[in-house]
Order: sequence, then structure tokens, then C-alpha cells
Amino acid sequence: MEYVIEMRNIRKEFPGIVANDDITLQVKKGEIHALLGENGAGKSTLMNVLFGLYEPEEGEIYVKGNKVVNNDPNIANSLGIGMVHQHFMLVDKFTVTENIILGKEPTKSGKVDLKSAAKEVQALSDQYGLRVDPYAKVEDISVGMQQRVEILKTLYRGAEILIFDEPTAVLTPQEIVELIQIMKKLVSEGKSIILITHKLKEIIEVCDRCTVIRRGKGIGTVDVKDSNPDSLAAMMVGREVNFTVAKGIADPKESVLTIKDLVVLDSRKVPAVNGLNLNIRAGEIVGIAGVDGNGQSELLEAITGLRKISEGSIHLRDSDITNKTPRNVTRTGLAHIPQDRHKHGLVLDFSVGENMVLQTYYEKPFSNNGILKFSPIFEKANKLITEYDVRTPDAHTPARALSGGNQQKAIIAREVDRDPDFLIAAQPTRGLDVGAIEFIHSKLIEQRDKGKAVLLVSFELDEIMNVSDKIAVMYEGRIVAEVDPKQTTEQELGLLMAGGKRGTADAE
Amino acid sequence: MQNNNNKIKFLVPLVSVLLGLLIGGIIMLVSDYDPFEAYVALFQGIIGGPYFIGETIRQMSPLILAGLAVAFAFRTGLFNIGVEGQLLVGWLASVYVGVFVDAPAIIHIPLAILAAGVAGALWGAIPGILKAKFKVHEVITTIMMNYIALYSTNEIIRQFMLAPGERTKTIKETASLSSPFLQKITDYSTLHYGIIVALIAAVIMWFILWRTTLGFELRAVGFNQHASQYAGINVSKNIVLSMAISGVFAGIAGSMEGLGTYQYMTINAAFTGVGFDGIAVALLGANSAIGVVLGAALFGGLKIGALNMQSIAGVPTELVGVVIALIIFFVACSYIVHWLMNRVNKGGKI
Amino acid sequence: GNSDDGKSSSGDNKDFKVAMVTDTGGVDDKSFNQSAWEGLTKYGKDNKLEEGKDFKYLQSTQQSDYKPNLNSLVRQKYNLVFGIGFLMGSDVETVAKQQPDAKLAIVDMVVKGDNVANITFSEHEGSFLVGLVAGLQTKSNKVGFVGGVNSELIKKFENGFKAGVKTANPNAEIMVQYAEDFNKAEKGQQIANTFYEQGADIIYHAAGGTGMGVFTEAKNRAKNGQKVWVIGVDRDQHEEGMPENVTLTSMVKRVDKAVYEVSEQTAKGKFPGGKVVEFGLKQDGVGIAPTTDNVSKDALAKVDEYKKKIIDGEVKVPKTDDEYKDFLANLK
Amino acid sequence: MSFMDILALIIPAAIVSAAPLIFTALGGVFSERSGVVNIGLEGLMLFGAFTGAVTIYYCEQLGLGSASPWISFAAAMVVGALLASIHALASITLKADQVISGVALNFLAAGLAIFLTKKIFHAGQTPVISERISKSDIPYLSDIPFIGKLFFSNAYATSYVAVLFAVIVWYVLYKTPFGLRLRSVGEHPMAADTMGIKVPKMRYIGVLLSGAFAGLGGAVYVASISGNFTHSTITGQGFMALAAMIFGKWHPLGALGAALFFGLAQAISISGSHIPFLEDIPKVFLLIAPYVLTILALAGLVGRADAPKALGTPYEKGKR
Ligand SMILES: Nc1ncnc2c1ncn2[C@@H]1O[C@H](COP(=O)(O)OP(=O)(O)OP(=O)(O)O)[C@@H](O)[C@H]1O
Ligand SMILES: Nc1ncnc2c1ncn2[C@@H]1O[C@H](COP(=O)(O)OP(=O)(O)OP(=O)(O)O)[C@@H](O)[C@H]1O
Ligand SMILES: [Mg+2]
Ligand SMILES: [Mg+2]
Repeated sequence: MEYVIEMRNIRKEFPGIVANDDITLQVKKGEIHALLGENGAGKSTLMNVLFGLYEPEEGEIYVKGNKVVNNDPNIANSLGIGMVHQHFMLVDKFTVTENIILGKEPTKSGKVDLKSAAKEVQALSDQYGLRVDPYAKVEDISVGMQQRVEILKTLYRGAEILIFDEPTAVLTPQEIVELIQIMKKLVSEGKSIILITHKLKEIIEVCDRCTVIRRGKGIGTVDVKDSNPDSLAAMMVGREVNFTVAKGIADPKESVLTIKDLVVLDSRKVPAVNGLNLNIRAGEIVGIAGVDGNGQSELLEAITGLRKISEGSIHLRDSDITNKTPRNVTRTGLAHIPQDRHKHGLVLDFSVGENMVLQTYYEKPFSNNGILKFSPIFEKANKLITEYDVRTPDAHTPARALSGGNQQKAIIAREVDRDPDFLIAAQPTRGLDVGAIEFIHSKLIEQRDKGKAVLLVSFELDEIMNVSDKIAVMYEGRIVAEVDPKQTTEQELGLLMAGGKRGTADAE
Repeated sequence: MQNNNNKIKFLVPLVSVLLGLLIGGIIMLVSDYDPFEAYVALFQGIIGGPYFIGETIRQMSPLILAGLAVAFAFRTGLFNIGVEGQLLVGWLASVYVGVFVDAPAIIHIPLAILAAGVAGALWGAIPGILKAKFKVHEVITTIMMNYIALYSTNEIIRQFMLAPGERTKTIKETASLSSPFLQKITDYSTLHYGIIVALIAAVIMWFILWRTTLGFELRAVGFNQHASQYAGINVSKNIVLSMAISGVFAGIAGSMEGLGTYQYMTINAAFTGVGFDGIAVALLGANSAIGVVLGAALFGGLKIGALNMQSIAGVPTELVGVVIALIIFFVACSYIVHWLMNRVNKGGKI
Repeated sequence: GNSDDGKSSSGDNKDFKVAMVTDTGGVDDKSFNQSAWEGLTKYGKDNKLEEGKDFKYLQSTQQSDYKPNLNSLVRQKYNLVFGIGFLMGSDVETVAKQQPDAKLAIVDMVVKGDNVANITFSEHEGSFLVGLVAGLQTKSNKVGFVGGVNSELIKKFENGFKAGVKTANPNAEIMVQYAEDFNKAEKGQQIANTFYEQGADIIYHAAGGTGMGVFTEAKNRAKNGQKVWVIGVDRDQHEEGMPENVTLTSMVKRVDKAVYEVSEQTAKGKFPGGKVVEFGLKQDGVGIAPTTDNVSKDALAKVDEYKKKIIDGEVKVPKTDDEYKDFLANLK
Repeated sequence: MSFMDILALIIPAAIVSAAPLIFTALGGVFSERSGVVNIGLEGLMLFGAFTGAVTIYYCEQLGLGSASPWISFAAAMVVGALLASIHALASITLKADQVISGVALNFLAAGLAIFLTKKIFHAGQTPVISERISKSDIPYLSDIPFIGKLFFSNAYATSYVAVLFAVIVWYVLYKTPFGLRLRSVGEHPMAADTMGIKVPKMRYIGVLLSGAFAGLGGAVYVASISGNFTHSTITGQGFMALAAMIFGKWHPLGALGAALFFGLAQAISISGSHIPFLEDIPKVFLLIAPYVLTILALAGLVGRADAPKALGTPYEKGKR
């Protein structure tokens, strides 16, 4: 039987590491083939090799049975290989159409013919149900639409084999449902798909076969229909993993965070948070469910002092933190795991050690009237690194060189270790493998059991449902419902998140 | 890996200098000068005897300070092309104090240097504030501030401090950094105590950046403003501060001229160029304190040596400009060396 | 070297070595540095000295080079070292102090020290003469003066010129502007543009590179059939005016002559140390350029008349603004 | 002096002094839009001035007459591009720090130009040229009442070429595939790469064009303003052009506007002492006015200028 894609014994090295070590991958025509592995296992690298971005040290690539040398995305494109990258490859300042046609522009007398290009884009998006606005600037459109643009880019180039690198990591449940439809449609049109994801449920749902790699080595390929999440996870991590988060019942105490009639404007000066009330008590985890863009980010920025509050008040225990500076707020007893780990969470060019004291460098013992004290700093760092099992050569390595998973662990170590009354966790497990997710969830619950108040914001419904003790549904800048995770269903939540009223539980 | 990086740190500049001189020599050959005679003269002019050493060191002081100024701003992600202007106002301030204040040297000298620093700080803070408050690109404002400084200082001299010879009066002995002793041992070079000030400044720069919470904040802001803000660091404050401190170094560089080399300030028909040389020195020194000192030594040495090269071998001083440029290029291209080292490395490791 | 067969030349300066330090302009700045070097070269040739050995120059690329350059010549045992340009004044002074048995000379400046000869020029007298020409040959009764950087020295040019114009043509209007820059041609051009727009038809510049802009503007206008003139400075700038031929005349400053003479005196053992050697009209140290094609007969006559008067001391040409005021007062 | 006269005095002057800045700033736009910082504009402009002066001189010797300046422009563009290729090699191929390489370029150009001048002419400056671009009225247009006198009277042909080029560059950058690709490389090189665009190639083109334009700017300065090349012919104009480019938000027409703004401010400050309501202002204030005005303008109206995203970062395949 002939494969559309066959990668034989691929080896790819980076300074200091072997990212791919003798990996073989075979993809059949018309199948959705899953690629599974821990953070830093070598998935993206393997795909970048296939797409011609990296040149492998060893190994051969066959496309439709013929050996090919492709050391250039151009060749990949001409071979009908298209890739939707983990970190989107879009030019923010360009329009959707410009991004799609870039490098293959239709012209009329030397001038880019945007009109007909837009038409073509429209046609494509109709054909596959990939809703986009051809004239919108990429910086103004939702992540979901950005991803659809990425897909259109590959289709516009007539890709037959599509690579998706962690496409669902950044999507809301609704968007994920759509994406799955789209993928099914694509294969029904005779295209083949390689899907990288850390979400085993998705693999089970859409994939035909699954290839697992661990620490750069190929572990094997299995038929999805005769495997289950646990077997896959075990195969990936090399040990048993348990998903259902072990957690006792919460016993909430006095209230820690109180938000009253909060109004916050977004960067376009329109209210993103609009009269929001919320109350979080010690010893409970409140999960905020909501479709992206309903004011979650603005809410968090308001609480943490990064964005101005125009009306209402926020109290942390009995101190008013309304419009206080970030430094002020954190000192009152707040810790924050930000949703963009690269933008806010870390100074990537600082060493892991320096990042570990990013919030506390000015306090004793790390500094003494303005002078830094390095031995305490690195003692602390090393302690946290071992305690939270952050995989890094040492505390002096720049944070940039850590995998996302380990970067996230570092942030959590830093924030949780400050032992705050109130912990905010925003998208804490986005893009992480099951092992890492398991670890992080247990840490959150540990905090709750220590009597801390925890606010969890996530687009992953099952994360919300598994971890939270109380779910607050956020819609158009307000909390439209508070529900008990044990007494609700994904369907009901989905409905509420879409603004639907609800019969049973009482809205506010 | 670590020690390898260190190896490279020394290897790159060394190789670069050699390559620069080599190509410079070739240029001399084709334009029929005698490279050997020229280079002998060049090095004579840098370290050939106490006099030349004195001149080289003297030339270094303002370069070190100007380099520190540029480097410091770079560390916070700011490009201070305004060192020239900050230097001019610093020069004027130091001379003003030197001329009009009466005090014992122990007070007078520090006071004059302080004045220079403050003047430079103010001149540097303006672009900082404009950047922090109005998001105005510092490259433009600092360039503009240079011209404003040039014309304003000239006018102030003309209005309030004019002496024969298109310059201010000479500063009082008590404010002077010049030292008959130093001049004697370097048989009458213009060497003055400024070098000590410069070296102290270098240590201070290193200390601020790497040993203080302030430095921590400045570097954090330089790398990632968002994360800094998230961590409760006041980004605007740090931008202004960074430019101000950078300005202090630049201003003191001016006092090197005012209290040391010249003992007065002239009406400048054009920029002194020290500010721009400072950019080169900072970049040669990879924006680190020691680097800047070494860079200044190289840069200043070559510039002084060039005079002797002209004098003895008759090679136009401009050629040294070319050599310096080449050296900077090669340092900038250290990527090749690093890459090579990495190759070697990897071979070793795997 | 051929200095040993220099018997023909007066024996005592056989082993006489003389050198000069230029300012940042360099010996070919078509201005006083060049003129000085020409003087030195002539002296060298006349006395069969070897260039680069018995006589030579050092160029400075920045102000802080002056002192090292002066020093290095002194320590190379040159019997006489010239510092060209007032900017070098205080450096010459210090070096002289440090090396008491060295002989130095400074141009355009007067400093302390018995081992320094101070060479100055009466630019105001030369400027007065070209002022006369301007006063007589202006059709619009408007003339202009463009200065480089406003300074004591350039003021001498300005006031001498103004005095000359007023003497020849009391009701002429004189516009004055300083570019505050010796090398911003575009500024010179715009100032000239403004002056000519205002109706001036003759502009005298003492502005080095900035002056190039004045020539540019004049030539542009000449090309478009407008009759405008420029008066050059320091040396005969006739060439700068070609091909449109806009150079009316130039105020020449014979630094070469001064350098030559001071060298000769020193070689003869008559070093004018501690003295001020003034080169004025009398000493033929300043004057109007040899090229006089564009100067009218009666203008030349006037020039000769006043040249005599100035040399005889009948007319005292103002240097400073105050002196100029008095001068005007006495005119009426 | 009537208001009209004042305008007639200032505006043409502004256009004249703006032209060299416009060309050079346009060069900057090309380079930085492709993601390569170009502090070297000063040096490139300087070397262009040198090339221009030398070429015109020799063309005159060859009796090429009024064609000489135009030939020199072509020469200056070629030489400028060649010089810029050093910057390109260093900062694109060898991944050098672009600021360092640019600064080095400035030193190199300055040193080499004077060195060569001395070698060729045994003098610190080139001979004064006689074949220059000269001011003239544009036929017909200059007869338009009001506007004609302001915009089409006694100005240089090169000034209009400059304005024309700005428009062309705008068209090329924003309407053609080439422009789209060049900008994409400056915004997100990896994205461009995945779309099969040769990032280094595009950046080379950007940098070489910047060299050509800056060289042209220098040559135009010589042919229309200074008339020869000396060590002090180009002192800071390149940096002003850099400022103009940033002031103009890396946009060709923005740069054009900024350069004209500088020119205008400069003209006002110079003619100020003859303008009725300005004549009493102390000279020094007029002198610094252009620079103060620029700062105020930036602080006041223009505000944040955001550079191309990938500006200053060398591109390495697969580096994030
Ligand atoms: N550009 C690079 N430079 C150096 N090392 C790299 C680079 N890219 C990847 N690596 C190394 O190769 C390993 C595999 O990286 P890769 O991106 O393939 O992981 P991954 O499986 O995609 O992880 P994730 O699931 O988090 O996306 C990483 O551990 C990393 O150390
Ligand atoms: N420039 C780089 N230098 C070293 N390692 C790198 C570099 N870029 C990526 N890597 C490595 O590649 C691996 C995968 O990178 P990637 O960003 O996909 O990690 P991730 O866990 O997927 O993070 P993300 O949350 O961004 O998906 C990580 O181990 C990271 O350390
Ligand atoms: Mg990946
Ligand atoms: Mg990932």
C-alpha cells in the first residue's frame, strides 16, 4: 500500500539536543493522522522538516511514493504540502487576502489585483465553510478566524496534504467543533491531514491512526479505533496517567475577592466588562467559562491593575485594590499566571533564576536596600526548579530555551510560591501535554486546599468542569450565570456561553 | 559552553583587529604607502614612550564615558544618538562652574563634574520623557536635541562667557583635572586625572546594571516591557531614568574636555564627534562596562596613533578611520566565529 | 636630502627646520591653511629644504589633536612651529610654556609667551576695500554680508566691509546674517536667496563652506539672466564663480606671505617671540584679489585712493561694532 | 515684505533643501521596511556626494556638458548600492547587529571618501563643478496664479523628481507584489519564508535600494547645493533623513512630508530675520526653531510611530 507521505528514519539535531532521532512517519491518502508527544518531544520539528523549513541530518522523505529532497517551503508547496503552524505565520498589518495571496499574487498590469484575489478567497472560504472577512486586517480578527486564514493559505496553494500543529490549543470549544467539521470536510474532498494535538479526546474523535514520539524517538503507530485515551497517554509519557483530577470537596470560607458593578473599557474605548459582579471565597476555585472576547482578558487586567477601571470597585480581603498599580495589587496578596506566557509571563532573555524572582527581586532576602543578593536568588531558583520539576540545564539558562511546558511550570512555581491569598490562573495549560496539565491542575487544587481563593479562566470546558468548584459563565462583559459543575453539562454551558437563558440554576 | 563563549569573547575582537589592520595595509599598498613604516609609526604613536601613552589614555577618558552613555541606554532598549548634545551641555556646565565658582579643589572639581552630570541628565531626560509620555521615537528627539545643544551652548558662551579666541575664560586651577605631575611623567602629554573619573564611571555602570534592583528593572524593561509591567515595574519611569543616567555619563564626558583636555569651552562650529564615536565604542564593547573601556582604548589609541602615522609615514589620518570601520564590521560579524565555534562544539558533544 | 648642497642659500638656515599644524580644514582647504602651506613650501623651495623632513605640516582631524600635533613637531626638533588658526591659540600657549626653548608662532591670535610669535591680519582693512567696490557697483543700493560663525574675527570682516560700503555709497543698505556654521552650504544658499530676493545684488561672504552655497545661489540667478555678484574671501575665489562669472572680487589674506616672512626672520635669528606681527595693507598682508576683470575703473581708482589713505593712517577702519558706530558718526 | 513675498521666499527654499533628504529618507524606507535598520544612511549619502562630485568633474572634462550631473546621479546610485552591499552582507548574510554594521558603514564611507579625494585630487576637496542642476521656472505651471509662484518657480528639477519618486516608491511598496513581499519580510520573515519568499533576497534588495537612493541624495546635494565635496559637505543630513523616515512612520509619503517639514522649518529659521513678525526674535531661537518644532510636532500631533515588527532582527530559519 502506498503512502502520500512517508518520512523514513529522520534525524534532526539542534545545538545540544537531538530533536528527532530516527523517526519514521507514514501517512495514508485521505486519512487524518495524529502525531502525539510531550512538549519538546519533537513534533513541530518533524513537521518543519516535512515542510522544508528544517533540513534533516539523516533520513528520506517520500511524497506519493517518489523520493523528494525538499529543503524549502517552496518545494513543499509545489508538492502539495501545506502547514498550519503552531505559532501563526500571519502578518498582522496585512489584510486577510494579502496574507493568503502573499508570494503567489494575482496581478493586473504589474499591480496586485486585490479585487479578484478577494473573490477567489471568498470562493474558497465558501467551498470549505471557512468564514473569513477578506478585507479585515489580521490584527483585528479573532484567533479562530486567524486560523481559518492559515488553512485558506494552504488551500489557496492547492495543498493536498495539510499539517496542523496544535490547532486546537488556541481555540474556544465552539471553534474546535467547527474546525473538526472542516477537517472532516477536507478529507472527504480527498485531502490528507496530519494533526498534532495534546488533547486525546480529539484524537479519538477525528483521527484514523496515531503516531507517538517520546523525547525525539518514534514509539510507534496505532489504529485509533482500537485504542483509548489512557493507552495513548501511557504510550506517550511512558507511564500511567490519570485524568480525572483527584480532589476532595471544597469547604469555602470567608470571601477573598469581591467585585462590584465593574466597568472596564477595552482599547477601542467600548465597555468590555460591563457591570460585572463576582465574589470568590477562600478555599474555592471559581472557573470562568466563556467564549473568547467576552471581556475575560479585560477583567483580569482590571483586577491585576494593568488596565484602568472606569466604574465599580474591587476588594481583595478588606483592602480596596481598585485602580491600584500592579505592584500594589500583587503586594496585597495576589498571584497571577498570565495567559500569554511569552508576552507577560517571562522575560525570555533573562535567566530562569532571574525570572523566578521577577515579582520579588526588590524584597528581602533577594535584595537589600537596592542591592541585589544573588546567592539567595539562585538558592530560591534552584529550590523551585527541583520542587516544580522545571526541566532546564540550570538556573542560569535563558528562559527562552525552555519548552513552553517548562516555561509554564517556571511561572507557576514563581507565582504559587509567593503563597498569596488569591491566585489567578489564565489558560494555565494551553499547549501543554497531559503530563504537564495533570501537574498544574494538582497544584491549583493544592492551593485551594491550603485555603486560597483561586480564579481559573479557560476556554477548555472540561478543564473548567474538572477543576472548578463553581463555574461563573461570562457573556458580553457580565456574569450571566453561576453553576455547580456537578449539576451541569457541556451542552448547558455552551448554551449559556452563547447568551442563552437557562431554566434551572438562577442567573445572578 | 560557558568557557567557550568567553574564549570567543576575546577571540572575536582580536581576530577583527588583525583583519582590519591587514586590509588597511593592503589599501596602503595599492595607494603606494609603506604599510610597515606606517604601522610602526601607528604603534609608536599609541604606546611608543610615555608621551604617546599619555595622549592615548587622555583620548580614552571622554570615549569611555560617551561609550558608557550609549551602552547604558542600549541596555534598556533605547538608542541614544544624543550623547553628542548631552556632552556639549555637560561641557558647558562644568566650565561654568569651573569659571564662576570659588572653592577649594576638593569641592570645586566634584562640583563641576556634578554640574556636568546634572546638565547631561536633564538633556537626556527630555527625550526619555517624550518617549515615555508621548511615545516619540528617541532616535529623532536625540538627533534634534544635538542641534539644539550645539547652537544654544554657542549662544550662551557668546552672551555670558566670551573670552578672546572664541571661547570661554579658562577655568580656575581649583577646578582643573589637569596634573603637572601626570604631564611631567608623560613628558608633557595632555594626560589628566579624567581617566580615573572615567574608570570609576565604568565600574558604576556595571554595578548599577548587574548588582542593583534598578539595573534589574532597566534590563527587564529593555527585554520585555509587557512582562515588566506585569511584574509591577514602572516602565515609563525606567525609560526616563535610563535616558537620564545615560545623559549623566555623557555630561561627564563633556567635563573631561572642560576640566581636563581644554580647561575651557570653545564656540563649536560643528559637533565634536565624540558622541558618535561613543556609539562605535559601545558597540565594539558589546555594551558591557569592560568592553567599553577596551573599545575606548582601541578606538582612542588608533585615533592618536594616526597622528603619528601621518607625521612619520605621511599616511592620511582618514585611513585609520577606514581601519576602525573595518574592525567594527568584523566584530559585528562575529556570527561567523560563533557559528564555527558552535560547529566545533557540537562535534565535540555529540 | 639636498639640503647639504644648499650652499647657495644663506648658510645659517642650512639646518633650519620649520613646520606647521593645520586645523581640521587641512592644507588644501582652499583657505588659510592652504595659503600657509604655500608660504611654507615656497620658503622651503627657496632655501632648498627637503619636504617632509626639513619642512612639513601635520593635519588635525579634531580640536583635541592640536596640542599633540604641536607637541610632536616640537619634539621632532623643528626650529619653528606654526599653529594655523585662532582655535589653536591656547594650545600653542601651553606647549610654549611646557617647552621654553621651542619657538612657535600662532596665526590669527595673540597669546602670552616670549617664545611665541603672534601673527595677525587686518582683515577689516581688506574688507573695507571690497566694501568700496560693492558700494560703488551695486545697482540696487542693497548689499549683503554672510558670516560663518558670529565671532570677533568674522566681525572684523563685517565691520570693515560695512565701513567700506558706506564710505563709497552712504545710502546703500547692508544686510547681515550669520549662518552659525562654516560648512552648511544649504544655509548659505538660503541666506543668499533671501538677500537677493530682498533686492541685494552683491554679497560678501566670510563663511568657508557655507559660502559655497552663496556662490551656488548667485550662479543659479546669473544663469536665469539676473545680474548678481559674490565677493570671495581669504583667497582669489574667481574660479568658484565660473562659468557664470559671478565673482566680483575677493578679499585676499596673505597667510603665505606671513608664514614666509616669519620663517625667514627666525632663520636669520630675528625670531619675533612675544611680539605681535600685524599684516595689514601696509605689509601687503591683505588686499583685493589680482583678478579684477569685473571691477569697474573708478572702483579700482577708489580702492587705490583709500588703500593709500589707510596705509598713511588717514582712515582708520573699524574692527568692532562700536568702532563701526563711531566711524559712521564721523562719516556724516 | 508682503505675506505672499514671504511664502514665495520660504516655500521654494524649503523644497530645495528638502530634496536630498527626501531621496535619502526614501532609501531608508526601503531598507527598514525590509527589516534592516540603516543607521548607515549618513555614510551612504556622504559617499554619494563624493561620487557625484567626482563624476560630474570628469564628465565635464570629457565635455559631456549639462548631461554630467544626471550621469553622476546614476553613478552615485550604483556606487551607493555597492557600498550598501557591505551592510547587506554583514547584517543579512552574516547576521551582524544591524546597528553596528550601519555605524561602521558611516566611518568607512567618511574615511574612504576623504582618503580617495586626497589620492585623486591631492586636495581636501574636489574641484568646484560648473555643470550643476540649476533653478528654473517650470513652463506653464509657473504661470498659474498664486500656486505657480510658490511651487513651480525657481526650483530645481531634482526637487520635483524627488516628489515624483516618493509617489513611485509608495506605489511600488503598496500596490505591487514586490512591495507586498518586501513589507512582509520586514514584518514577519518566517511567515514570508513559509510562503516561499526568499527572505535574504528581499532584504538585499531593500538594502541595496536604500544605498542607491541615499547615494542619489548625496549627489543631488552636490549638484544642486554645495557644488563640490569636502570633509564637511555631509554633516548630519543623513541622520536628519533617518529622522524624517521615522517621523514619516516608515511610509514614503510620510517621509516626503517630514522632509518638506524640515525644509520649511529650516527656511523659516533662516529667512526669519527678514519676516516682519519674526525679526525681533533672538537669533538663537530662530536657529534652534526647526529642531524644536520637529519635537513639538512629534509630541503633539503625530505620536506613536510603530516600526516594522521584525526591524533589526536577523532572520535565521527556524529560530523563534
Ligand atoms: N529552533 C530551535 N533551536 C534549538 N532547539 C530547538 C529548536 N526548536 C526545537 N528545539 C529543540 O527540539 C526539541 C523538540 O522541539 P519541538 O518543537 O519539535 O517540540 P514539540 O514536540 O513541538 O513540543 P510542543 O508539543 O511543546 O510543541 C525541543 O525540546 C527543543 O529543545
Ligand atoms: N529559539 C529557540 N531556541 C531554543 N529552543 C527553542 C527555540 N524555539 C523553540 N525552542 C524549543 O522548541 C520546543 C518547542 O517549542 P514550542 O514553542 O513549540 O514549545 P511549546 O511547548 O509548544 O510552547 P508553546 O506554548 O509556544 O506551544 C521547546 O522545547 C522550545 O524550548
Ligand atoms: Mg510544537
Ligand atoms: Mg506547544
